[in-house]
Amino acid sequence: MTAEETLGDMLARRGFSRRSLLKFAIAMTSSLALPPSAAPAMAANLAKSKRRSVIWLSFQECTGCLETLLRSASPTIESLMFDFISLDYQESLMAAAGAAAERTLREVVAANKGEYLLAIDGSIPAKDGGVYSLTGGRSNLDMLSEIAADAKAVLAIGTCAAYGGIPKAYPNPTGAVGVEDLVSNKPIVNIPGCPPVPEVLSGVLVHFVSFGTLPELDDRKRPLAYFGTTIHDQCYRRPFYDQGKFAKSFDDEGARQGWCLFELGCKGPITHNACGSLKWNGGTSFPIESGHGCLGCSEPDFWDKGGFYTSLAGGSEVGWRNAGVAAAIGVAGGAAAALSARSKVKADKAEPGIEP
Amino acid sequence: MTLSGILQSLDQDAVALYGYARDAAAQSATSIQAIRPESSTLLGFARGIGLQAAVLIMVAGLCWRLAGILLLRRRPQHALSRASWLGRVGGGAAMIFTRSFPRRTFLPRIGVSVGLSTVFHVGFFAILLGGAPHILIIHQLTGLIWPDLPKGVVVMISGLTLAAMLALLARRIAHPVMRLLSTPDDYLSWLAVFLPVLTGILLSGETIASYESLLALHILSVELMMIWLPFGKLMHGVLVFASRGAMGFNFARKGAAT
Amino acid sequence: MTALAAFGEDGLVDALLMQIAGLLGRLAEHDEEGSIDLRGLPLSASCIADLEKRLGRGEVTAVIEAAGRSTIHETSFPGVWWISHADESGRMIANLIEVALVPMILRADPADIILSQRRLPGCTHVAAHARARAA
Amino acid sequence: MNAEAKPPQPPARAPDVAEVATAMRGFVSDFGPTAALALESCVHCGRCAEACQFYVQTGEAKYTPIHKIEPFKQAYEREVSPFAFAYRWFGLAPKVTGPELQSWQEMVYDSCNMCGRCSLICPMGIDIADLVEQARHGMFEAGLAPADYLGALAEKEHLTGSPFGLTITKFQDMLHAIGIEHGVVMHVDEARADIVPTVSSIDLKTYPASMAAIAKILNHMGASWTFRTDGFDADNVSLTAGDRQGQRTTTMGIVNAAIACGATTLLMPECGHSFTEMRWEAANEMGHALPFSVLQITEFLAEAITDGRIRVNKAQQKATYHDACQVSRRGGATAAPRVILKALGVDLHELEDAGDANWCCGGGGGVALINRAAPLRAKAFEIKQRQVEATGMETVFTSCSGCRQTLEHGGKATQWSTTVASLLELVADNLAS
Repeated sequence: MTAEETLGDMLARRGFSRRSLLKFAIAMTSSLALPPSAAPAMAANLAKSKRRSVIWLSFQECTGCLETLLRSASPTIESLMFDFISLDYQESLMAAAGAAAERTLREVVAANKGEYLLAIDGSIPAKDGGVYSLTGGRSNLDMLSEIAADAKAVLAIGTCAAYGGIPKAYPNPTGAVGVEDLVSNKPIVNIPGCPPVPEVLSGVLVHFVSFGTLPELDDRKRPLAYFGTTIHDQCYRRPFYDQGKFAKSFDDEGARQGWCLFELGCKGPITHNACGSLKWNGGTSFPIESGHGCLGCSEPDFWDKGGFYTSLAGGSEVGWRNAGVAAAIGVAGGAAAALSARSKVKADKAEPGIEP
Repeated sequence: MTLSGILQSLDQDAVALYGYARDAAAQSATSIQAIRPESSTLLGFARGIGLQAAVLIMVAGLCWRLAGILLLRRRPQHALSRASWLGRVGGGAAMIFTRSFPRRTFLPRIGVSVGLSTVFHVGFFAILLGGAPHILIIHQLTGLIWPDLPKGVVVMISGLTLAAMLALLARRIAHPVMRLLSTPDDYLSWLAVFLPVLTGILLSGETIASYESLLALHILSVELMMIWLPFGKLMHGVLVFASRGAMGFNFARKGAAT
Repeated sequence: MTALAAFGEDGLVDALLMQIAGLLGRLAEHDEEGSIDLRGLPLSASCIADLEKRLGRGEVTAVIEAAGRSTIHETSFPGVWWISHADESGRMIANLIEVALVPMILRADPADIILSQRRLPGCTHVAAHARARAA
Repeated sequence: MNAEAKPPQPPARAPDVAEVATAMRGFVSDFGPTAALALESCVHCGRCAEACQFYVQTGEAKYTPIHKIEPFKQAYEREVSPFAFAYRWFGLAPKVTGPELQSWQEMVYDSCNMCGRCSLICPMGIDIADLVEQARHGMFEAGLAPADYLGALAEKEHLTGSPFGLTITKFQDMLHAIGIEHGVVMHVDEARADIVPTVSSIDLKTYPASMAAIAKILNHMGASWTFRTDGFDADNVSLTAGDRQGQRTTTMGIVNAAIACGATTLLMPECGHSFTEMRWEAANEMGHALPFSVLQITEFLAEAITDGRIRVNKAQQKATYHDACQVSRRGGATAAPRVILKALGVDLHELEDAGDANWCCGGGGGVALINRAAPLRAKAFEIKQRQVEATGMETVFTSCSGCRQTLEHGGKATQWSTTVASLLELVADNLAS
């Protein structure tokens, strides 16, 4: 496969007809919520485009994001995507290791200077100079700034890379932060989720490879096509929410009837993601459909937003100790006011003998 | 820039504003038990430090005002009472409820005021005690739980309550007696109750803006009400029991009509 | 039967039929092709079944085996085609109504045509003999 | 009667700052949790206006009952309220000025009978009538009690113990004269007696027959009783003027007289405020419970008729009854007059809103003694006139000389044919021989 070969030639050489490429484009435009008429243009662009080099750096992560993207037991249309890009560096997948791997990384960066895509999973520990996560003796902090400098765009895959995720949960010992807190001069796409929905990455890559630009993003740099609405808005149990039919426990009559899980801590109303429509495991289901409330895993600091089973309606609990302190201050103030008032009242008893 | 756009940007501006406030609050709030850091959104602030601060200010204010009243020197009553001590306490307790239902002879002149304020008060508490999210909050604080009203009913009641409030405000502005008596506290207290009901309706509609912005605004407006409660007219929610009770107790001593 | 489907079930289907009619109009006057992505609309299964019943079946049915199976059938209204794509695991990945002379995906791709032109001479008897001699 | 006390001079000018300060301290002086609760609870709903005869008849917003204590509420907020420091620092409740206080004279005196109808309607349970009474303490100490008549009478009562400056001997002579005129044995200033009926100056001046009536009844009962001229004037004009010291002196005079003759029962005459003062306030001024029971005359008559100590004939007449606010609504003795009228066989046609929710005659609480308040009184009387005429009765009984005098004056002005009569005298006229 030579660098100049177009995707179209490569696919033809491997027996993929242009029809399957058009079918792939139709599927992706539907997933990206683009008008169907965009499919032919996407297919044409894909055919003409070069294979885009992608460097995948793993920092303070659990490899859950990588697994969910590559797990496809049965090859789905999205997995074609990995034929369109050349994943040149991924520590878990590549054969090379140690010094050889580092050399490969340097070579890829040099060869595709300014053109490669940088995909990152895992948060970046920024405390104490980033000493809490090193690869080959170099801190993730340094590697990120060095390699991000020549990247065309940065994909933060998973809530950890996007917003700091679980490592950033209180008390955040390593000072973990998301990519957007460190990289500012590069276009960034956040694909949050713990793990993220696989189709989202394919959609973003296809959009980038075929149109050369990132898809439209929301205020949190997330692709609007997938994060524009909340799980609550897509949820098939929504009518129960509107009728006030709530499951009170996980095995009561309401739960069995498939009523709304709002009272059991579902974070659907404040969580933006595509689980409700694209669903998981090849469209089988998504957390709410399996009877458990949404955890809000694609939102920043989802770990610190009160318990997963505390309903959204509840505020963070008021410390009774604090309330006691406040009450004491109040009573003291009131007593002082009353005493000063009583002294004033007593002073008026100028006339002898008149009882208060 | 649609309203939802504004609210969206409001959310972002608030993030910056909130940042400063949070840092300032963090430094000054050392004595108060470490409050878990909330996320940097307006909603996070509203449900976190905002709620904590509002509750503490309300509790402190309530205790201050009640102590300031109840600790004044009590005037001893030596006159022979027509009712026993128990009769007087009963008189006080009874009046707390009976005074909510004015005598028939007064109704021709105050029927409108009674009607509107009853619709408002019943509506307001029906929303507060019937709304599913509200019951959840109370459940989390106290463990009490009871069946809730369907959301549609609560929204309809909110509409009625809002209409009653607007009518009462119009009356307060138009009626010569009300205008003479009214102070800025009346209008601020009215607003402090109007906003929660209004934002509550918008929240239930979930169309004007994102759920988070509306929920944040709703909680913030409730916090404004909680903070203002002990210092203004809203205190009558607490004082009504003490004041009616005191009159009932004293009038029972005289066997006088209440 | 979700609440959404309870009301306006037929309203959605009628709206779609009118939209298809509009597309047919543009195809007839300006030779413009158009299509509707059914998955992008909040349609329940019964809604789609009703639409299928209304549109009926025409004379043409086609199956494409390319990265999974795609089935196409012409509705009882010539020019209105119903296309649904599935991937190798059989999961539906697209469901479209296309208003065109012939559905785009059925047409052979120009690049494939050039390849065919290059490959075809290879299967003549002359070429076969040449290969046999060379082996 | 301590003559050397400084008599309050009616001021020609607005009070100066010092006088305002004394006024406010006067108001604040008897402040307990109940009064504080009242001033903290008002929600400005305006309903008290709809119960007050002066607002209802004139439609003027300034007569709204709670508005009548506005300057004093400001004083409370500045000096005594829980957030007093805040009110002062942020200037939320400015100091009350002299002219402002003077302009409030009309609200605190002329247009308030302290009848308590507003306290009956207040949704927050604020006893506005009681607050006005306390406000009058402040006004009086600032020398702002209305000069004409009420002020003059209060001054005389302060000096001589009687609003009309009656000396004890003059009082004794009048009692004996009434006895002779009505052919009734009068017990005056006897050393020992169980029952001491007190006398109000209005009766003495305008309704002497009521003294004869009470004497006749007590003799009929064979009770041991005596008038006490050293314990004179139940009227207590000082109370309605706001002169706490004069009020206390007058009250102590009566109490001491009753104790002196070992009385077990003190009868308050046909009068509203005197009953309120003696029944509910005297014990507080003494600092301990009174050693005798205090009964309003109707309570006493009702009790005596019920247990047979008084035997009456049937009066065979139709009439209606006007309740005295301080006796019925405020005093809890609404039933007594009905018991008496029933015993007398009177065909009673109750007024609209009779009993606890009755409309005030408009003269109570010293307003009858303020000349410039006459137009206001006339307005209030219109309600009463309408109500009585609605019953179609020729006679309206009442058991308060204040009401009787006010209704008569009102009736005279409108050539009213209805006769206003005393319940006490009705009983006296119908005693069974």
